[in-house]
Amino acid sequence: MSFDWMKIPYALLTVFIVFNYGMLLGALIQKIGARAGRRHGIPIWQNYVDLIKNYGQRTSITHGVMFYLGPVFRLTGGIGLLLFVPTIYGSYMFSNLSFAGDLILALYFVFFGTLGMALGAGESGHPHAAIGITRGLSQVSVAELPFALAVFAVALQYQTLSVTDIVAAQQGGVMNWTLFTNPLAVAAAMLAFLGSMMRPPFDVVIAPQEIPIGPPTEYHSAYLALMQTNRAIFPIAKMVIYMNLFFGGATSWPEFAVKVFLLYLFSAFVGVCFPRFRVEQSIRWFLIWAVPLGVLAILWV
Amino acid sequence: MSVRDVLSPFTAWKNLFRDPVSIPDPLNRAAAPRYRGFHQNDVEKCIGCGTCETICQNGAIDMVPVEGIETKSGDSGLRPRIDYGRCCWCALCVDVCMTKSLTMSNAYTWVENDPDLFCFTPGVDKKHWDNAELGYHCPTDRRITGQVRAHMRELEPETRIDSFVEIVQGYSVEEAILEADRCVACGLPCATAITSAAWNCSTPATRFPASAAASAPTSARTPALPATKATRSPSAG
Amino acid sequence: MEQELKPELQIRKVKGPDGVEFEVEPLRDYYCEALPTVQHGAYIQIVEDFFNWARSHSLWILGFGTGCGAIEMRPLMTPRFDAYRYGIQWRPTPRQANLLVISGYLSVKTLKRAIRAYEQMQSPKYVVGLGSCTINGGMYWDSYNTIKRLDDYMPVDLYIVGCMPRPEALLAGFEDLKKLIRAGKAEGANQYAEKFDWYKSNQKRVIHDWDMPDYSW
Amino acid sequence: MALYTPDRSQYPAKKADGTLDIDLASGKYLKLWQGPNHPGITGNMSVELTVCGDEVVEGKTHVGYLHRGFEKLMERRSFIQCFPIVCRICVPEPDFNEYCYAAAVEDLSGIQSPERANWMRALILEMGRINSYLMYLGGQAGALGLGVIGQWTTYARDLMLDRFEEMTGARIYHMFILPGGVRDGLPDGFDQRMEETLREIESTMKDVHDVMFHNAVFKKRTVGQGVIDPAWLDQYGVTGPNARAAGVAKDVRRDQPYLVYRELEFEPVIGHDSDIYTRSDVRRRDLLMSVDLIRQILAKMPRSGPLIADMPSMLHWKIPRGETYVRGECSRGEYGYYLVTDGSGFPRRVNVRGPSYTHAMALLERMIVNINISDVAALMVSLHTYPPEIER
Repeated sequence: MSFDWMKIPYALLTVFIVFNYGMLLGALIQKIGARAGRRHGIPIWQNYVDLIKNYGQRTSITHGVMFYLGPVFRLTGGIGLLLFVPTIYGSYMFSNLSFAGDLILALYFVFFGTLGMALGAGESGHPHAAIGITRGLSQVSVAELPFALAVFAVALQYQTLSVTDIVAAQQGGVMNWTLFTNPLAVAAAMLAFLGSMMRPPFDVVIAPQEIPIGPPTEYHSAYLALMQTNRAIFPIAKMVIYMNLFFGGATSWPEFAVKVFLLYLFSAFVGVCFPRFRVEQSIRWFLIWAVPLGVLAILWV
Repeated sequence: MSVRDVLSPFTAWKNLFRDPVSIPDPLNRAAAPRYRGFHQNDVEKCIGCGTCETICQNGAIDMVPVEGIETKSGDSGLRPRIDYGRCCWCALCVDVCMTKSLTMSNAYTWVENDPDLFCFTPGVDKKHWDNAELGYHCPTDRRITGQVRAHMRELEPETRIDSFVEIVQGYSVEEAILEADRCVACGLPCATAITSAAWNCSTPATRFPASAAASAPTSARTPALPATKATRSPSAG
Repeated sequence: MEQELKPELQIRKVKGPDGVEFEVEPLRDYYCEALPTVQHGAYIQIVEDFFNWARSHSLWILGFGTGCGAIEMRPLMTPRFDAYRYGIQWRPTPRQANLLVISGYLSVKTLKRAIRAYEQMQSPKYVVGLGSCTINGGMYWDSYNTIKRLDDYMPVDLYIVGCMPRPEALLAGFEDLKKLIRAGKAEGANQYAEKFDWYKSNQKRVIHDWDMPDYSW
Repeated sequence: MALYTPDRSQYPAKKADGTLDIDLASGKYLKLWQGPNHPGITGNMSVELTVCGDEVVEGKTHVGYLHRGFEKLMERRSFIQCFPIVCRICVPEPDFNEYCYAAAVEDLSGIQSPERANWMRALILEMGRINSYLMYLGGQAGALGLGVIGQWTTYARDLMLDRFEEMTGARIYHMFILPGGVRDGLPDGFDQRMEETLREIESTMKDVHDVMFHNAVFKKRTVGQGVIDPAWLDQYGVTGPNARAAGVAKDVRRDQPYLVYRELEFEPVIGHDSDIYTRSDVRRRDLLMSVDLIRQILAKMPRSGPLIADMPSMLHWKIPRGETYVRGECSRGEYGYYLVTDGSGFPRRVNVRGPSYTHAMALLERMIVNINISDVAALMVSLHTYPPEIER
């Protein structure tokens, strides 16, 4: 099997573009959320300044090896996810390192960061971090369930485990999107999407009022900056998957930008209007509303 | 739980199409006309009576000698120095000011990195708010010290005209106490109130131990303590 | 002034859930004994200037309302004054914050918490004293339970006068702080490290039940 | 699906003397400090929680972070010197302290504040009540993660602070209600600007009603949560909206009318379920009632007349020996001042009865047991306590 080495710099270029887009998009969404609160919100470049400042902090203390590795794992999860799914369909430069079975790997990477975070937060020794991570793991696991079901439904529908093939099957018009060919799967996945975006009503994990602020309580300086980097990349990577699986992928960067923006906006759209569930309430909510939809989606196929 | 409960929260988004209500330039926003901001003092009008020092419950005001202002009859030569590390902007000093020279502007921003810089003598140390028009001024119809001068009884002109009885009849004990109550015990020569010796509790120092403790330069005040035209003591009245 | 430690801070034997007995020494276990050190900036001045610029435009305030002043913080983060547009944000944990706003008077009990919060923040860190109480005692100049001068207990970069200072004055103060940071003059953390003994002795003078380690980070 | 019920078998047994048998070394329990540096606490106080899993088995309120010793400080300040200091006792609603102190002093010295001053006082107290409730609503929604409500209500509160500023000359500590009367009359055009502010507040409250009270998730988190048993009301000294939400129409404004409340038309707002949702709803309706009261006051108040009674010189003002208790209904419950004088120029003893004390200490410690850690913030906010008032 020959490997095209040129793919690696191209994939890194994707990561770079996505990182910048994520930084700006995060600020933009925050500005839009602030608008609902009738204020202006942060400047659009604020995330960059925060990042530079956090890298520029003079001291940073460590609580142990896993404390170091937590953010690294988290970032690996984000970048790994992005690297192995095609970002722009049909483009040689930006189809990244996608391969035939990448859907399975993507599912794994979605979870990877959280697990790494669990180790890091556990090592930090702060009770709030420990409580936060228990909540986070249980909630993410349940949110993952409908998503996995939806992904299986899609995989069954298109009879493939390659994201590229799934996107290919959806080309040729809006009506070919999974959104219309299998609405149940999309509905289940979008509910799961809400759960994984760490916005209300499912952000009890990092809720400042209830546990200040959960797993990242002890993270600071460069560690926090690493997590900020991930916070720019990981949601976009996740949305790339959603976009590819359910919304026909993207054939160009502008299309990518618009679709990701709309997906991001969706989570903010719900998040601004609702308070947060308690963790067992959100688990029950997923089990009652999202999981049956996922099962139905599989049956539909 | 109804459909309304799920849909109604989304009305929050109507604000997306409204202009934000933030103040565009909060740094230059003027306070209300009556705002109790930083102090101003008209040093020409001020006589340095020290009543503001007496009433300040925070001990924020010290009477200090000021260069260029002579001690003379009716003027102690002292001016209030205010420590903004103590002040609470209650404006009692403005209310109590005998000459209405002490007022407050509506300026409110003062940032320093040295805590010792917050002591200043309004009117003497030049500040950017010295000429501010707006701000808190004590209303003319309200004083928190005694207001009405007790009128001293005199003989009717008809009786005066053919007798040598003293025309001015003096105060009764109650009237004298009331009149003495108006005194702020400043120790300055004063045409309207009798001096501190007249009322049963002597000096502000014993009445207001808190502020007296904080008023360091009392020695500077002593030369300005001439006992002047003392009217008769209440017991004699 | 040696004091008897609280029972939960004394060295004791504990039996774990698995039945194994072990000795805990809470003060040693929970905290680090290393004292703060002076932290220098980047070697290249232009890099340090760049970092200072970033620091000045990204003030993360610790959401710790120590006194009355906390009441004017809420207008600051909400539509009317919207400090977010000036790059000011609130963080719930001291680890992530780099600006500690002492909002008003500090009672002795809060001073203890404020010191710990300050020491847990990562340098460079800044302190802003808000209101008269932090300057010279303010209203509570004769109270037995408040500290009079914040400067004695932690290095303060800036004071904003008022009781309460209005949100506009706070914003003006933060703008001044930004200028200080950009000029590289806000080195409170290093000052704390240099004069550590002086600060500690001042702190111990007012906190009578000193049962914490000298430095907690 | 069966409802989630915590496993109570591992809960601490009670010792013979009634205390809980909590062995931290067993690994079953964890000590968790909620506060003082914590966004989910209502101010500078803290609750020491002992948790077992996600359930709280014991909570202890720790106060003293804001203690300044007001009652002691007042003993060495003359009567007029106490006046600027009392408002600092309760930061978000300071006017009530000023009123109660002034009323107590007037009561003992036999001074009658003028009619117009009484109307002004009622106006300022109702404005303060609106402020306090707006603050509460933002906090209650914020404690559950609905930050947008806090944005709106704080904006509305800011508008009200502007009215305060032009009327009294200060934003937070107004120091307006002098013993004997009030400092100043209304500025020109105040009525019209006040009406605009009230309209803005009403429209904000309509939005709050739509987004917060008709919210599936908010209802899920608050309905049936944190119920105050009506039997506890007298036991724990619960007053104000907390008691009214339990169906008891306690309102000092109606029961013992002070100032001008006899001439105003209002009915105490009551609720029935006594849970967090009902308490917020009672406060929301009470706020709207205050808006109505302000309109009534502005319509009925005299526009001329003295603002302050004839006072003796306050520099050496002595009040005859006596004692009094003055009460009033603030936004959190019954507020009272107990004042003893001994004929000198200084108060002999001042005791402040703030409703926060009973709510945040006894009641909270009772209610916090067996709830989820996530609900601690919501419960604490729903009792509507202000820490500076607890410890003064």
